[in-house]
Amino acid sequence: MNGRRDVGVTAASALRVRAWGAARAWGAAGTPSILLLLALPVLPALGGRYAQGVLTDLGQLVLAALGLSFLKGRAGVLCLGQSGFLAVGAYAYALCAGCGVPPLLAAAIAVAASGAVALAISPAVVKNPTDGAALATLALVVVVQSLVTGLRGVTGGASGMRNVPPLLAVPGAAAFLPWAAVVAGMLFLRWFSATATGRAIRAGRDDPRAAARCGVNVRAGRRLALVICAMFGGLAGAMTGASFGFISPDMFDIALAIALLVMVVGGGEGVLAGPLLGAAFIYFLPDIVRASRDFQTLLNGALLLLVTQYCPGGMAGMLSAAARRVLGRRTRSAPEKGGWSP
Amino acid sequence: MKRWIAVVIVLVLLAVLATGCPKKAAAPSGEPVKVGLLVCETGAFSSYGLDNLNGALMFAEDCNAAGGVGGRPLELVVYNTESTPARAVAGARKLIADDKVVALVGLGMVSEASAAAPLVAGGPVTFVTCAAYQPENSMMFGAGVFVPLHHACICRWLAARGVTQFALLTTNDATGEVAEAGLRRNAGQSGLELSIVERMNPADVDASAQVARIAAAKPGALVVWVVGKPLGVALRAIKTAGLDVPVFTSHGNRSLEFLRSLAAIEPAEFYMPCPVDAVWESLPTAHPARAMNAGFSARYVKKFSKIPGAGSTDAYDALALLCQAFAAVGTDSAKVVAYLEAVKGYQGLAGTYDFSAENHRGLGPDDIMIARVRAGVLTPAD
Amino acid sequence: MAGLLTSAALGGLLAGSVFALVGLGVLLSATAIRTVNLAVGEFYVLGGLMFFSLVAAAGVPPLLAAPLAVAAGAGCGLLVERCAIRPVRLQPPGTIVLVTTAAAWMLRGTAQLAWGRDPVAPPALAGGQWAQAALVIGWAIAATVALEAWLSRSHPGRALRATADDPRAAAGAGVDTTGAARLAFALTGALLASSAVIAGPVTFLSYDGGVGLLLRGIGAALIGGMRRPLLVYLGGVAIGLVESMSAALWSSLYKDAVTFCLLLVVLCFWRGGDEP
Amino acid sequence: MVAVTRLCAEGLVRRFPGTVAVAGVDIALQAGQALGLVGPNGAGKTTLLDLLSGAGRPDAGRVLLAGRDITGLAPHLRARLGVARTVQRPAWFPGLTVLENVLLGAPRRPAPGRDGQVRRDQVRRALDELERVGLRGLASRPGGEASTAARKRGELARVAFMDPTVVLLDEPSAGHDQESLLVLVAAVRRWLAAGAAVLVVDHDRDLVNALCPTVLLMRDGRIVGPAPAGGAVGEGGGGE
Repeated sequence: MNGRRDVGVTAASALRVRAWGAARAWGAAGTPSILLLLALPVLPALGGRYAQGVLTDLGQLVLAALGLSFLKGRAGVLCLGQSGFLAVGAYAYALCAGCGVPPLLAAAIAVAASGAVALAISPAVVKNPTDGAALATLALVVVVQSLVTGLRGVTGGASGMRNVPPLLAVPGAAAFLPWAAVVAGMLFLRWFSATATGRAIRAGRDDPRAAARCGVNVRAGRRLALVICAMFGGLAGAMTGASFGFISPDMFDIALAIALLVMVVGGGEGVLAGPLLGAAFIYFLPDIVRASRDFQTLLNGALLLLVTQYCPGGMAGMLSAAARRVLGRRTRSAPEKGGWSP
Repeated sequence: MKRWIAVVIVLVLLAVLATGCPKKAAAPSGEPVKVGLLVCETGAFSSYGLDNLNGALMFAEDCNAAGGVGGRPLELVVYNTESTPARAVAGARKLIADDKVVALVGLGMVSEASAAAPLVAGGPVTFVTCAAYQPENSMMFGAGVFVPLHHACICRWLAARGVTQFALLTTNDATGEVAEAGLRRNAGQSGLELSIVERMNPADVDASAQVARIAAAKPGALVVWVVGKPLGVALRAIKTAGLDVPVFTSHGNRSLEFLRSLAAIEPAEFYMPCPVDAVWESLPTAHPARAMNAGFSARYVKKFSKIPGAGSTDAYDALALLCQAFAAVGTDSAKVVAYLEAVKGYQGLAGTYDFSAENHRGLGPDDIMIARVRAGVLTPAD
Repeated sequence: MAGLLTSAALGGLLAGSVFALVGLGVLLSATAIRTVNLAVGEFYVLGGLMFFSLVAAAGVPPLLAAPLAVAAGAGCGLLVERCAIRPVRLQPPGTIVLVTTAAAWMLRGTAQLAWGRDPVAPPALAGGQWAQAALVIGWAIAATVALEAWLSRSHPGRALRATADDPRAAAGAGVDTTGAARLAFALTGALLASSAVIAGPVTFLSYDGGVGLLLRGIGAALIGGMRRPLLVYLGGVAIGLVESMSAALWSSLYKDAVTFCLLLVVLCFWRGGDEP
Repeated sequence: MVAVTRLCAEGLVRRFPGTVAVAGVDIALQAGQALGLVGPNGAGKTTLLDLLSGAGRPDAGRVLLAGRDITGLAPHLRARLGVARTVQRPAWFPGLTVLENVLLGAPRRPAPGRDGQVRRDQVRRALDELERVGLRGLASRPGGEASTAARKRGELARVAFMDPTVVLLDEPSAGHDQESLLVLVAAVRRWLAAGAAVLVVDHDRDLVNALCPTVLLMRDGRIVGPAPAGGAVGEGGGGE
């Protein structure tokens, strides 16, 4: 009797430990950061019109980057075409909402549409998570842009669609909603990473062959991760359209896809705080070095090179390393790099 | 080794930061008049955006040398739109809320202007340098000759030459869409038929298939409405196919050194509709635009070591008009709009501006003419 | 109709040859980094621009400038290998792809600073449109055959393939994998620079022209399974022909959608280079 | 005791360019029986294990699991049907905690029951297995912190957690220290007692002999018969 109770207690504590393990892996430092997260959606109410605009843009970028971070950092799939999913979401939302579908339902349809497109291209992505995935997602961007430009009668063509209805006709909603979605998304990803499926996806990234020997369907995991990533992208796209009131194919080009990937890697892939730091950095970079325009491309390249060469954990990894040094004790270890076996 | 690379990269970054000094030319004293500049300095439209920027910098220099705006210095606050609507909107928001500018100049792409339009509906006055975009609210003005007027000019010219049907080869982006719509409408009005429209991607390296389809339709003329590299690709395909008809192209190509290097594949009859500033050297000596452009061009070449491009005169004129309004009625948006709407017969670099409450674009069909291109050099066609 | 098809086929073959050359560059550098190199488009552009400057600005005769540009291209490849690739060679492929992106941006930024934003038309090595086209098509075939033979017959070629398969095993077998990577990148740079010298007057060059070529080049390389130059060549030509034919027979508005949809379908059923 | 065949292979052939790695192998693994397989390098032992576990597809022949044809089945599906396989490098995931590494072997469709209860049961079982291999104290540490020997033992814990019916061990002795070897032997005994079939491929002949009453010799892609007792198998015997 005594022994049984003992085992029960330890099993429960192990569950807690497991949850903590997942939280550690996602870089959320427990209660304080969750409180901070909950405070984020309130921020837009405090700022003026300009701050609200910045928060709107940034929230949408973080949301799109969050999905990408999960795909890249947790499932190890290289996606160079997140902007394609944004475009699908934005156009699905604009078309549905334009036809009189209630905006929130239209946003749900946009998310589903992005997920469906991801499912459709997933056979090309899951087989080869690096080269194949990179090309397939790049091809998706080209196809979406070409179709949107071609189907002028439906999408307004290259000149774009005007008067996209807002998601909620409440002042400040445009700035609030992406952050609410970011918080919900972070909590979801944190929970999902700790489930058996999330575990299987992470194992598939570390070593696909070994994971298969353990009974993990690596390709199914990658497919699911791609669909989740696309749904985050679709929602971000719908919100982009709703907040601008205007969409055009050149808003969702390959440059945006690469920029999102740089946010993820620069911020620290697979870490919850990574997309936040990365997106903020890339977003404010032109303001910081705005005088050196001729050098912008060169500068972006140099920064990306520095990050990939010197802090593979990204800015989040750099910050936690600095914190470790300052505190002088082992707090959380930097996020593991994907164990790549040649 | 790793450390060595890091040192080099950091040095490069520092050099970059050091060279990019802010462009402020504030000779006259007093509270500066801040005008925001939103130009595509990088990305697909950077060639045009750079012309915009250079023209604006040129004006700021001229203006401040001449005592500024009513004694106050003119200050330009420049943001790069990276040829993307999202950045254009972010830049416009920052200029309005943070830098508190009294006017905006720029937005060289249709999608940039469309995306930023709702933001500036309540002011400040915005001069869009995109010639293909029709200002959609009362605070917006357009620089340059509205692109459909270019198309009208082409159609009139073709009709006068007895051509009945013609073809269009253009890019599959907003430029191409505006071109197709403009040419279709104007062709109908001039009794012409636009018999075939073909598209190419700006990144394409070959257009043989499109040109072969055009050749099969036996058009009386061909409009190649593309800007930059695709023009070379298209002209090469036309030359290879042996298609011998008059070819028209966009004035967006006019300043390119590139045009000169295409001499070997230039069609026998090669035309371009363009505003007066493109052919100022051929204008009669008495023409007021000639002297203005001669001075501008000389100073421009000296400052930037290249001849002024399509976007430079537009940005210069836009700023000149705005500063004249500021000097006259102050910086209140409503007053500036009212002032500008009353401007008649203002001689700018790109033509004679006549604004009204309905016409926020100033330049009209009279400010455009067909120029013939020979070995990359433009002369009036008739 | 026959005339239309002939023109479209020739144009497709010409464009496809350029894509194949870029694809061969992707294949060559993949032997060193085991993934796609997103900087090959920039190698092409830089090589062509250097040739242009040597002839147009420095007045070097074209036949002397061409080898100089090729050497500069090889140097460019070596520089990228040394400063960007080698420090991260043992990182996962995702990181390496990003490093090549960074390299591509730095090269593009340099091209933009040095040559400006306007496109250029480099001097042609052969007079006449047909001669130029023949030169490009011939060069693509020659480069394919030469690479195919070199990779399978020569000792350094075998070393490259061994490194591509398994760098650790290759090192264990006495292959200088660092040297192999250096060789692969120098060859990539040289191949793309020479391609730009030959095809530049046809494709024209601008600092940002690398991206469009890159997409189709990667497509060619992946269709070819990233191993056999011959298959890469066929992949490149297939992409060029599909694009040209869909423009000729259906619609030039949807040709990109058609090409890349087909590419997606091929990728979905493609078995080369599978991982579990 | 009636012999129950867990896994059997008939006429397996696997060709590689220029060589035949497996040239017609018939093998049957009985419940509760440990079978050893030895042979020189290049004899095709690992390729045979690949064919049995699904890492490779045979050019001819078939693989039957409890009478069911699984020749074309993907490795992860075979693993879920109870075919566990280890290779020299342990299947270990640095990004997962030690406990999560074991839980990875949990069945996809868990036994019916209240969700939370099922999960708690799984965790308790996983902790028990970790206890057996002496890693209980590391359960919540990141997998990346475990030593090579600990990873090998953790892998054994997972295999046990998977309740395998067939265990294919490829070079199980590599990377183990002396203490871990005892853990390995105990684990194999336990699986056998639970009715699993075990196939051991190893260069350490003492270990194979200790575990397996029957040891077969493989050479040039064929099973040539029982291995000579105690004799070390020469490297020059064939193959490459």
